[in-house]
Amino acid sequence: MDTSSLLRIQNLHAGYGDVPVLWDIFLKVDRRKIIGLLGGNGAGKTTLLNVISGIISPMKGRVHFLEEDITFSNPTRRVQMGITQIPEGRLLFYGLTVKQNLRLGAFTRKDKASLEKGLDAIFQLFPRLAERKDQLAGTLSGGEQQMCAIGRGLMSRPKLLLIDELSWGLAPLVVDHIMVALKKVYEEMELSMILVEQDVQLGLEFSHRAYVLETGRIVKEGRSEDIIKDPDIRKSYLGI
Amino acid sequence: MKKRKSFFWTRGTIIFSCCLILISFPTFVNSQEAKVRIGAAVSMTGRLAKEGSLVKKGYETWTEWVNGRGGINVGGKLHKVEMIYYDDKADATTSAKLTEKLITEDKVNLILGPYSSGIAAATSAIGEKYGYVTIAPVANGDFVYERGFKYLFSVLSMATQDLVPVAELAVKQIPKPKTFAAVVLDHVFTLPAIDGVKKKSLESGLQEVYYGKFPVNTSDFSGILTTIKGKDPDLLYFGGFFPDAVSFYRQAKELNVNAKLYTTTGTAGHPDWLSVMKKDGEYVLAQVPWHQDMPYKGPFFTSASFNDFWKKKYGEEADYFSACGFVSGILMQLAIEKAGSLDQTKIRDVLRAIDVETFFGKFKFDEKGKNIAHRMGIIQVQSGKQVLIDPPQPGAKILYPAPSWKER
Amino acid sequence: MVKVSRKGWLLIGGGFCLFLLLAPFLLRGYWIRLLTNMFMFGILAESVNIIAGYCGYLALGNMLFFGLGAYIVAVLMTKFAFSFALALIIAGLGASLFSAIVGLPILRLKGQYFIMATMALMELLRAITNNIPITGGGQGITLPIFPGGAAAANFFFYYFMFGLMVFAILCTFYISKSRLGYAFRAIRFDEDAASVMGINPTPYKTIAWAISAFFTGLTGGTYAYWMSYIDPGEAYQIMPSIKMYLMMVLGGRGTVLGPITGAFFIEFISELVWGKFLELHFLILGLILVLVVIFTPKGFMDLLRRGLSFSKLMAGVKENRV
Amino acid sequence: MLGQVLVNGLLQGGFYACIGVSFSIVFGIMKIINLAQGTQVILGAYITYAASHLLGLDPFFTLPLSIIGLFILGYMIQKYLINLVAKGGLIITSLLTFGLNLILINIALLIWKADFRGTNPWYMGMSFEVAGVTIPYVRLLIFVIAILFTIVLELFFRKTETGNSIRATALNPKAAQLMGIDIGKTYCLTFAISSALGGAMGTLFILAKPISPFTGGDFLIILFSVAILGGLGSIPGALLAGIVLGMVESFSTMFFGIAFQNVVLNLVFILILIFLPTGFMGKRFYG
Amino acid sequence: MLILEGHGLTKNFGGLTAVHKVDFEIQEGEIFGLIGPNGAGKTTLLNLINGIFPITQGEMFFLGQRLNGLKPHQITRLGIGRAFQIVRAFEGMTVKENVLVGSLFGTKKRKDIGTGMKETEKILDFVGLGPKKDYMIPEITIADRKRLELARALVMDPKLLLLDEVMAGLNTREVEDLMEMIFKVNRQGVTILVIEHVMKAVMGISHRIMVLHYGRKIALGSPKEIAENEEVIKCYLGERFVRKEAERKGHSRAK
Repeated sequence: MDTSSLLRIQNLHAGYGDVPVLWDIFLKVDRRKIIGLLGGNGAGKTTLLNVISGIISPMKGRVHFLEEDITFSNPTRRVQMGITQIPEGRLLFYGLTVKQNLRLGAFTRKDKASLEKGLDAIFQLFPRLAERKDQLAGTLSGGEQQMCAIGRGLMSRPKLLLIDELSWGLAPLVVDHIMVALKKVYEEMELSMILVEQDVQLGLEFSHRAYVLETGRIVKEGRSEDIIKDPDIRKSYLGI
Repeated sequence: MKKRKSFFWTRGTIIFSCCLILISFPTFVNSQEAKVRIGAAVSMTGRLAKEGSLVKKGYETWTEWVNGRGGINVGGKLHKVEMIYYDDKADATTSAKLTEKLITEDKVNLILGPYSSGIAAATSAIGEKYGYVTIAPVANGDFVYERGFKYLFSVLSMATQDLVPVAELAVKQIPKPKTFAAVVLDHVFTLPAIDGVKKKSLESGLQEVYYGKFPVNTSDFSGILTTIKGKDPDLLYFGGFFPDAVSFYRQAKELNVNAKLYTTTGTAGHPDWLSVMKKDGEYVLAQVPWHQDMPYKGPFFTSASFNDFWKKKYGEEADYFSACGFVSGILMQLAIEKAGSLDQTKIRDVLRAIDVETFFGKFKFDEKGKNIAHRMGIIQVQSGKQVLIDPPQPGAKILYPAPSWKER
Repeated sequence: MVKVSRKGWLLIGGGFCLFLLLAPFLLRGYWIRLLTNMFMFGILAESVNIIAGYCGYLALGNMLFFGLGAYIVAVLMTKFAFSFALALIIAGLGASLFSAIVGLPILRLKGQYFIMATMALMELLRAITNNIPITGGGQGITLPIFPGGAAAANFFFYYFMFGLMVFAILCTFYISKSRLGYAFRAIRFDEDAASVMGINPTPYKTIAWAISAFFTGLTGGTYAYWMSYIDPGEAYQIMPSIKMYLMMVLGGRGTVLGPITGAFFIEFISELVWGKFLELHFLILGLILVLVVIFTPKGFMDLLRRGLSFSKLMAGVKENRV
Repeated sequence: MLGQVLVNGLLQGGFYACIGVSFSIVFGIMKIINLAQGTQVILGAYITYAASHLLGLDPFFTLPLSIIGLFILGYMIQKYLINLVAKGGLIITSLLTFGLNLILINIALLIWKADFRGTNPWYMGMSFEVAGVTIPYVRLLIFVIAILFTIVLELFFRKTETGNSIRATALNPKAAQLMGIDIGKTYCLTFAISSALGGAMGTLFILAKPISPFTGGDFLIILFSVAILGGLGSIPGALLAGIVLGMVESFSTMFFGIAFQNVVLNLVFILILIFLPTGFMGKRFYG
Repeated sequence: MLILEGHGLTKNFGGLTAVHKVDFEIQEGEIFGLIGPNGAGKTTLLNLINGIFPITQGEMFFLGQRLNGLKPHQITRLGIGRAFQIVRAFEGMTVKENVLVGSLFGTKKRKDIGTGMKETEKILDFVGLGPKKDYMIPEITIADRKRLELARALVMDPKLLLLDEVMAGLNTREVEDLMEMIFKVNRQGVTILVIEHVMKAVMGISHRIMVLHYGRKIALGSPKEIAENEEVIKCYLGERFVRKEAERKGHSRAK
């Protein structure tokens, strides 16, 4: 049971309006695995995450989560089932406090009683947030905002966490800190992740398996340690 | 599921376009019979919707009544009356457009005017342009008639005369009032009446302690009332639309602002006044163009018999707006029958020379088209009734001074 | 799928123009008045388009210049015996000047604050008009009647409004192709970026508003003479302002002919509905507006450009749906 | 005298504030200028009228009816109409409400005709005096209820989870969606709350002034002024703005005469806009 | 020769100090890098240079002319062009029209539309957007938008070019293309001030780099000096970066 697949995407085509952005995507996420989704700008990584989150409905193809067909389920249902996205650019609720932001992360959770416990766990993970829990999210620094976004995502107790551009606009040092915390999250909570990254090296170091997207198609997939050794990848993405 | 939805939308669009095509089809008028076509653009929506629709009811009732008698006798032949109505939204542009439509498109023979003076000022210019007789049932702003128009006739006396009888009545009362306060909506509809009674009051030796104009949409009068309370006037003249008068007197009661006599422009004679104000509307005076207790006799009705006719038909007392509408029709009928033709100039000349009494009152026009024979009646609300007190009636007496709000 | 070629459009447009030119000889008084009315709203929508469509400043109270123009003409003609032509020119320039003066502080405001300031300005002007004796206050002003009978008046105002509308269209067309147009549009889409690209927004915004005010003022002045009576409640209204936006948006914001198309459409439809449904016209007009807004949120011009088809309509709906 | 003017302004201001709040939350949260809001207020008033005449209820006790009635109506309107164009931007949504306004007016006209309707319960016009200042019961009650609603609403937005989810949707719709908040439903709820508040204000309004289907248009300027001055979406801001407007109105009547009330009011308003363009508390809401 | 100098520049927003007493001098012809964590005040500093925010304290000179109190459009016409971090193209206009606006208004010389159009097309060809000149903004990719930002700045014929994170969101190949282009512009005699998070890019192109931290200048020097500066590593770069950099260097040495 533990090794059965969590998310299965078959033959997916999707896009905005009439314009397709993704073609023929097959993707599988197993339990307790970190998947890297890599590729250049405009490759369709964010679109794919949005399809998984239910913000965009696909033109063709099927999406299964926990063996249930969720192709046309709405975002709310998906969050309830355990798919949570930490969006690119954080998208915090800047006019609300850190604590309110975190609480909203648990919006779909029915067991409100254990909510405080969840909050404590987040504050333990990111002590910086605990210090600033009553501050407005807009006044946090970039790194703290990213922590808050991750915390907010974790509050829904996801089974699958989608993280879009974790390193976006962050100093290298801060990226390191957050990566450490994320590793801890992965180890402590039983979840899978899809990690979308521009920084291919970072993405590959951190994931078990990886998919490489180019202009809307998957051009390479495999174990991360294999991909990182792939000469094509090294040449076009790592600049080595 | 998806398919059915789009099917729904397709059908919707088709139905929608059919509707569009349908409404764009012209109406064909059957013109076999000899007919007098009369057009009226009245306010059925907008600020004056209530008043406008009452006037329209008057027109409708007249049409039905006159057709019931066979129609209007034009040169020995009976013509049925056909009325064409449009809604002018209480908007001058629309009203002007519709008047032009009535004349050039619907080819009406005569025009009954719109409800208010501001609009009449715009539409009468069009009637004048085409040489069409326009009878204005309620528009009596003096300025409308000061432009030298030759085809425009007012059913009522001029607005500046509206409340003059109130001042005349007041000075006759004991103890004699000494001071008055006037509050008026800054609008063509109300200014002349209050300015007229103000002038008359000053002439009669009363002293003005307060005069204030308030803008449209004022809902809070407590500021004015607080000031007035300090001046303690004997007479209170208020001019405004219906809702204004209601909130003014309600707040007067709230702030306990008392006077010996309260006046409104028309509002207290409005059919809705009693139902909205109940006992707080008592003792208030207003001018009415017509009242069933008036002593007039006419070719078809007397004042009282018109009210009976109305009551039988609708089960309620006749209101003065409808009476204005009705009498406009009668006036037109008399003019046509006397002229023996539908020629505008002939009808105009007849109206010019007319001197007649109807259930509504007397009609005699000066060279500007003002009705100089009409005199407003004054009512006072007494025990839930609008009682006519001027012209003097047997058994009707002005209640003066009005008790203070607290003593009622 | 209905798609008309460029040549087709030119033919339709040319035919329509020819029809408009000859209309007074073909149609009766009412239709002429209706068309004159359409032209009037066409000019108003086009002038709103200049400030709101091109420059991005939603001057919801733009009717204030209409009232101002109307009152300038009315006062000059009745109290100072000016000729209509002279009074009208003063009205146009006066409205422009006024917009420039109040524009300096007000055009610094953004978005809803600007919207609200223009509305308040209109209310202010109305209140002032009510309170100064020369305007006749709440009593209004009656103007001299156009000399020379019904037909002459119809001809005069028809061609006058038509000419004014053509002038407004040409002016907008020139703007859209000139430096001014580029500056206006740059300001509309991103004022900070525009200023970093060397555009000083203040004079350009002021010019845009002044042009808009000029046309609105001229229209107001013509209207006053046409109707021969105005009062403050008639001259300064909010609802026509909103209607102008409706026309502009339906036709196409920031296009030369869009606002005119929108004005013609709205006026024509309301006229039809008005004529046919005495008791229900608000309801039906409202329904039509709601449907039109839902199905063509980007305006007719956009729809025509992309071609008219059912699937395109539905795509438009889907795009804006939550 | 001065005390009376102060109280007059305050009592009027409370009503302005509450009516402004109902408009402001829709404007602030969904960026919709609801041009039908005035007519929705009038519909609330009609419910009160109908209930007090048919059932003989005291107008104040009809509050729940108008609130529930307008809540349902608001929810429907948002769900079946406005949500269809919700992403179209400020102008599009506002134009939709313009059309909607026409429809609502016509419906009211069909049901209740153009007659003026009013209520007149037995306590109408009664007042008491405190230190020479006359305070009418009805206006005081209107003031208290309006303030109460405003405070309850503010608490709802700040303290409850649903309230926070509405604010979150206002701040960032996409992020809210990712948190599992159903934006469509949130919009419906927001509009329904605004509508219900408007309905409640209608109940209070008909106690002050008679209504006809066309009265709704009169509110437009006040709705706008309060919402903008208070800072869009800010409830305490709207409260303050409403009271300031009431005061300005009251004092300008005293010092300049009521004829100049609108001159002063609009002048003050424009000056505030120029020198304080985020409104009284605009910043607090957006952080 | 100095092209831009700032003395004791300070910017307060209410109580918050975004930039605190920063001094710097930029030599004509150099590429000057500006790095620092988010919220360090980099973009604020750029906004001070081109006048979007007024300077609270301190002075700034461009080719000897004092910039304090000048409006953005005046500063632009002196010869300071800017490409924005978040692409701020005019959305309802085509690519060509976007650049044309800069050509028409961005220089002291008053041009007619024809001349402006010619210059525009030249610049568009230079940045490689020639084939897409009639596209609307939403139709082009992020990388193209970055190019467009560059074109809009270049068309104003600037002496000093401010680039605010133009590399963000580009992939390695695109970053390299853009670096190449920046070199090319620089060789034509344009001084460039560049804010960047992509370390590889900023280290690769800058002659000198200034590091800001919480609004204060903590280091200024050549890329090598910066990369080894301990305070910079502590506050900004972090250990992994140093490790990775070392690995990369080792690798290229091996090659």
